[in-house]
Amino acid sequence: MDFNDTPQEAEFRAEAQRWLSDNAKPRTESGGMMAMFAEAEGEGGNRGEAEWEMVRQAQAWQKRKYDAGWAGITWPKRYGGRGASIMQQVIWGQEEAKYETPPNIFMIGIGMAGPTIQVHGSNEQKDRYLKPMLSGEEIWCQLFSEPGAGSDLAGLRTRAVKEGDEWVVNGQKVWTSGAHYSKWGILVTRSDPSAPKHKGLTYFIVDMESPGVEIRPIRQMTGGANFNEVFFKDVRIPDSNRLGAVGQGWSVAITTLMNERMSIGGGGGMLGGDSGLSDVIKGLGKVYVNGRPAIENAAVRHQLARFMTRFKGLELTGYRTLSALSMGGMPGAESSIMKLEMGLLAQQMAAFVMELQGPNGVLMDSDVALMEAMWQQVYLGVPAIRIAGGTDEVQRNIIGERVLGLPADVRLDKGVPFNEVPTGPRTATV
Amino acid sequence: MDFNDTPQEAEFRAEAQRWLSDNAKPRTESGGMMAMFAEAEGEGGNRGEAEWEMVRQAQAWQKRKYDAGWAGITWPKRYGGRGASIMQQVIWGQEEAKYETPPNIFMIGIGMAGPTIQVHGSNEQKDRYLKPMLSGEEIWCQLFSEPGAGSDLAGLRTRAVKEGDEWVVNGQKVWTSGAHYSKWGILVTRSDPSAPKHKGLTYFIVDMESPGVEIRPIRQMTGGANFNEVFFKDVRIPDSNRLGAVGQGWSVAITTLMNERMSIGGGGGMLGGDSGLSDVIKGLGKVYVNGRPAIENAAVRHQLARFMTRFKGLELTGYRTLSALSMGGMPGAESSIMKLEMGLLAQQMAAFVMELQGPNGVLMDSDVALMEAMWQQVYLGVPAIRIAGGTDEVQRNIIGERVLGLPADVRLDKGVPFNEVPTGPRTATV
Amino acid sequence: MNFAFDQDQLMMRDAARKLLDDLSPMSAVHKIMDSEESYDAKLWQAMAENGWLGTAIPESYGGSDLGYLELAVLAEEIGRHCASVPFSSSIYLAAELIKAAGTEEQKHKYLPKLAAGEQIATVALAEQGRTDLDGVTAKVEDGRLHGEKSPVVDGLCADLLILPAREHGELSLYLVDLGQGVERSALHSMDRTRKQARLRFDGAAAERLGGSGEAGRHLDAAYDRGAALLAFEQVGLAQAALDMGVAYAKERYAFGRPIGSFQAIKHRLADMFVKLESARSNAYYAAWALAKSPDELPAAAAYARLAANEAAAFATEENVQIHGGIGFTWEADPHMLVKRAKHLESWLGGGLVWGERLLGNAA
Amino acid sequence: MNFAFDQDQLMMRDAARKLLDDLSPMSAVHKIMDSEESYDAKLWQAMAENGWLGTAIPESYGGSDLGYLELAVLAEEIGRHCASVPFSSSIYLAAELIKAAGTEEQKHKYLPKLAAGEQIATVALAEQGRTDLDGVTAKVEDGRLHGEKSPVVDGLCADLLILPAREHGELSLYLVDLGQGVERSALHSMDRTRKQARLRFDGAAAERLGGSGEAGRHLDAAYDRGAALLAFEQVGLAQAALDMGVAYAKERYAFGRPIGSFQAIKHRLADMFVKLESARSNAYYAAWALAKSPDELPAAAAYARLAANEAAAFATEENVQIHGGIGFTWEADPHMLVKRAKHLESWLGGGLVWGERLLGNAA
Repeated sequence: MDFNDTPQEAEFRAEAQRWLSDNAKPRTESGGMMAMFAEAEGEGGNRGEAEWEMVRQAQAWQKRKYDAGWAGITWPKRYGGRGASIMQQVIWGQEEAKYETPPNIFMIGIGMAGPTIQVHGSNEQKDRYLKPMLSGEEIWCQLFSEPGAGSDLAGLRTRAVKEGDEWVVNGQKVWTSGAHYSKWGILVTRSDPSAPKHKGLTYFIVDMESPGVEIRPIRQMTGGANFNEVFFKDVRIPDSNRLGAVGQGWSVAITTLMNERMSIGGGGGMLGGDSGLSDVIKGLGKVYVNGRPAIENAAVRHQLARFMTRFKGLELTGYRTLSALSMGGMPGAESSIMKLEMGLLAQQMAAFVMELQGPNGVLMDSDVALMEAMWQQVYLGVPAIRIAGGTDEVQRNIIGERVLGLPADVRLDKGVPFNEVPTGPRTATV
Repeated sequence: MDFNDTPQEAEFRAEAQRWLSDNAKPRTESGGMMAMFAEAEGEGGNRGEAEWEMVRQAQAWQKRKYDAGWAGITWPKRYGGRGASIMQQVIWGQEEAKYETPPNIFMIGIGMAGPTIQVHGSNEQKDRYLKPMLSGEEIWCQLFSEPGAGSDLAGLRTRAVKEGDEWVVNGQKVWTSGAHYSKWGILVTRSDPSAPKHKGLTYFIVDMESPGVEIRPIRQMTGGANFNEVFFKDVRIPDSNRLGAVGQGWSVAITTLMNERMSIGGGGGMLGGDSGLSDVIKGLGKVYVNGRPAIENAAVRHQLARFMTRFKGLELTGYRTLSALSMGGMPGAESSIMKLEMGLLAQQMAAFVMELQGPNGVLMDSDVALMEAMWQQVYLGVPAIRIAGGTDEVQRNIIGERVLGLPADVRLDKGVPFNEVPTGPRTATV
Repeated sequence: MNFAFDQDQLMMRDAARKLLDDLSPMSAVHKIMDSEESYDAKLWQAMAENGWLGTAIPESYGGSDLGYLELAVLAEEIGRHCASVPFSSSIYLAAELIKAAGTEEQKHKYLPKLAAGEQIATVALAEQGRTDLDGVTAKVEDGRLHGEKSPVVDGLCADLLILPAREHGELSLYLVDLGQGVERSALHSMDRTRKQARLRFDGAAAERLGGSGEAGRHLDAAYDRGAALLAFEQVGLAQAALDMGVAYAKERYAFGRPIGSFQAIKHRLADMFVKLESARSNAYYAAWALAKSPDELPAAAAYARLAANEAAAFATEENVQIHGGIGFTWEADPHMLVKRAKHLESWLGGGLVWGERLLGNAA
Repeated sequence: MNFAFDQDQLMMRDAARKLLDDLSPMSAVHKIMDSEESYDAKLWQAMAENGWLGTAIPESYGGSDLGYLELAVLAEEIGRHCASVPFSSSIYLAAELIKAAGTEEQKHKYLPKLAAGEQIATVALAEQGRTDLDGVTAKVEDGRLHGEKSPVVDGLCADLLILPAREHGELSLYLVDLGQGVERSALHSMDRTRKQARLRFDGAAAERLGGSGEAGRHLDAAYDRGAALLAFEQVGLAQAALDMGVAYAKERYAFGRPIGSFQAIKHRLADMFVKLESARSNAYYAAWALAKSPDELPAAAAYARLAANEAAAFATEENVQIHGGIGFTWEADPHMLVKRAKHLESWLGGGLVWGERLLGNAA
């Protein structure tokens, strides 16, 4: 048990530090771990030229990393990666976090689509897609959820019908981040509605510029619009863009989803960054509770200590998972812990810091609210975290069933032809 | 909306006060509402001569009340009651609580069996059982739960087979309070194992002195032994002791259970007594947290205020329920709120007051621990409250389904012959 | 003893609900949210015309003097509908302060206008977000006010402001006509249907409300009355969240069954109901104390506030969660309830404040 | 970076588990509970023979000096088995204090006996339940101790006691042989498998441990070390509760299905697991700090303690609940885990104590 770098790790870290200091500007303020949940309120969405400028900068930074061999630390060299260890990936992440960099809009490609293609793709597909994905040239999005298929993802209804060498797709997807600037999407469709629900699915790579693809922004409660609805009307996809066999889409999707949980809940995100709590402690000297600085109040201190403990537990659990991975373990359902606890903790912590601000607690003005209203932003952004990528309830099912081995719930939809599964008034209309 | 007595209520209260002050000794210390959960640790159970002495005193007190017309405030006069209102019942309870009285061991009879007999009994049964029940002459116990049938009460297996004018009963019941000093028991049995589980049940009044009834104490985690296992071996019950029709035992049992929830969760218990929290606040001046009296610690105060609010909410909700009842409403599933919240609150509050006592928190010595170790006793006694009379989980189901109208869970055992319902390795052996 | 609203009050509730169903469905609140309007002026006028504003104002000052229980009935419906009106600031806080501290002249001058909805009043409780009176730096000299108050709920639309300020070393309340001598800047509240502002004064005319040095006493009582009435808005809000969650859990299917048949959802809704009932009972007690037993009000208001804060936060947050993806979209309703809950909580303070008030009063 | 126990440590864990499975199954702990024995003497002897007691004691004083990580491995297994031995008081607290504060002579005199299990030592942290040092009234005069300490964990069976007392106005630690000059009376602990006592001294011989006036400093460090190691007992205990709950939820049927298939049970077990993993991770960090990075220990110990208290309380309480009726019977195991959790929590203090220690050290 050792927190320190091995000599080899230290050497790698130094190399990363050298390259970063030559190529990027150090961050002035960390904002802390929680900053990743904060989402500035958008006025009528956050689309437009500024967003395109962000995309271009992100692509430029990704290309620069790619050219220097930092884009895919654990990816095979054949696809532009470094072929290095997951521990080195983490070290890179820790160091990169110290610099000002554009938002990482390549997670869905590199973190989810890429690993899925590496497992299930043909050699042609690997050669075609992986390099431009890693270099940031082509951006990817995910087309899984539907209005009637969220937690029950396998209940999706978007139809794919084979016509000659092509598939014709009709239906609607939702919660697609970055659809409007993506070149490719990973898409799960129903190719056989008379098969049981998990059996009739087929997985595709779809060109987002295809005729019949329509993208509409969804505005969230933050006011921003990071998600989209995507409508498919007679969209034609060549059969060569199919990933995995016809009817095997569910098992391909599982690969994607396991990588999603890893990227949301596990591994990199939590590690090495400070929790932002030292900034909170400083800030709580500036707000008053019952006429005294909040940080002097024993109730505040008690609550804060409990939050800090949970944060520390998450960070350290990340290190434990990582240690297991680097010793050859597989990414497992443990990342569900991280995702579940992180969402709840961020929400509770945000509500707490808002309470301490008294009447300013509800204000979004960055020049008025504590820490530039970061906690207000976290509060509004975190419901998405508790829901997207598997709700709290789904994570608890996963922990209960896959980690603890508890029996599955009774399933009414198991083995039943999909088109005979009961649906409610709302889903039926979709 | 008015908390004060109406003139009629005030007159009744004065009358009750007069009789009580003539017949009983005022309580020196209230112990508060929570005292009802406190159970002194018994050494090897609490059976023996002292318990029989308690039973005799309780019977004497009940007889005295009965003779003066205070035993059954809301019961019809025909059965020895006063035929008065539920509000008068509550006023009586508030006043009686101010006096030293023996434990009320008649709840199962008067609170549960009595109302059930009044609804489902024949005139002969009413005439035979109700008066000796109310006067305390005959004590009653409840024989519902079984080792394999707790929350799933209708899964009970105790068999009743008709032989001529008698039924022969074989099986085992558990969690029977007072079985060893009861004359009568209310018993639910399975009379038809090939019917669906709720359809094959029959309800009896059983003489606890019948041959073949064997009673064994169950020791709880408190060390005391307030419950029993009751074994039935070829016990013969005359058909005239059947309550309700053959195969209709479930609907009779439901009447009993609704009255149980009322008596545990609703109505009397919470009302009028102080919550015992003023004693806690006094006590918290005597224990130290971080070198200062606990009551000066803002974290302690904050937590205490939250507990007090929940207590107050329970007490006031009791009044609301009562007002609804006295205006002709039916006792509903609302009492599930009271039971659920009361158990959780008592457990959390007890753990909190134990924490504040530092190393003394785990001590049961009444001369060492705060408030004569009442909170330690509550802590050990409360798991039974969260489980007996319908677990927390059952209460949440009731609130969800009967109050909020949410759809029932998927049932594998519905409409299936009882002897074909799946059972686990544990229940199968019962 | 009778711990329930009476028939007249229940009829009043039905009428209020109908009016709000008609004039302030969630779609109307959405419109205010997406506009620059400070409040729903049409709804406000209807409330004035129906006599809501004067419910607890004596007849001699233009009210109907029905009483606080009736005001509580209205408050619950306002909360349930998430209505966008300056009712609470103008009525629960400002009018009540004028009733409690004003001279006859002041009462005659202001209350009829507030009861008629011709003027909107509010109270400035904070400077730079700090609400304890040690933090008050606003000054009155020769009848002129100098200083800054922030945030002020309904500060953009109010005609009249009550605020604490210092004069000759004493902390007193003052009434200020916001017609001139004030610089208002909008603050960006999370709840866009209850707007807030920063107000700067550089010589606005100020008249004292109540005795010199009595700001603390009057504001303390105002907090209690405000908390008791706001608790009903919070209860109504929590009830709306619960109803919304229950309805969705019945109609939304997953895995071939309504999601409300899953214990994860069902039991959470049950927990919402438990907290809501506790909040409702405590709110009733506070309303009764306000109406009939003022000595009990400080403790009762604290109970009501603590329970209402908790119930509203839990119900509104978990209602979003139960709605899944749709729950956090701008177009759907759940987020508006969350934001209103935060508005109501932040305004008069959270558990740390009211816990101390409770122990100070009940212990 | 490598945040896991190594192969040798894992092998040691397996061996420890096997020994405890054999000698201290729950049935053996039941026997101690129902007896007047202070502890399981047979188990204690086996631990001594297997070198457990000297794990973190240097070889020169009779130990094996394997280290703190190894001691943590043993602690987790002791907790998981709910073992009834004075391990924690004699080893984590007393032996550690002698190592830290003792003279060479004292170390040679006492540590080999503790490592061999020939003597049992404990530490008196409280007088009349009060643990802050302002509450210390015990006095040493001319090498003789007068006063009372209560409660003292393992105070009935201990041969040797370390305690703070006052001499010449200074608060120092003292070592007292409990062979004579002490009046012991049993206290009635909720956890009957970890007995406690009140100790009265009227002239027992006392030798100072550490410098004059250094009681505060040494005890402070002892709390950190003790918390770090006890956290592993708590993690083991929580794991035992989780395992017991999971096993029961799989085999117990209701409504025709295993109760673990109901979300009410499944999700509660998932929540137990989440808290347990947080506690485990924080405990690992504390063990590492104890072994390799003493500067981080004060914060790491507080994290470990806070997380462990919470995980153990939740897991043990909810394990009773999941067991239903059987869960609160004397004959079943779940209540013993609850009581042990309360013993471990009450001993070195709860969240109010450790929250302040954390903020004092980390902020």
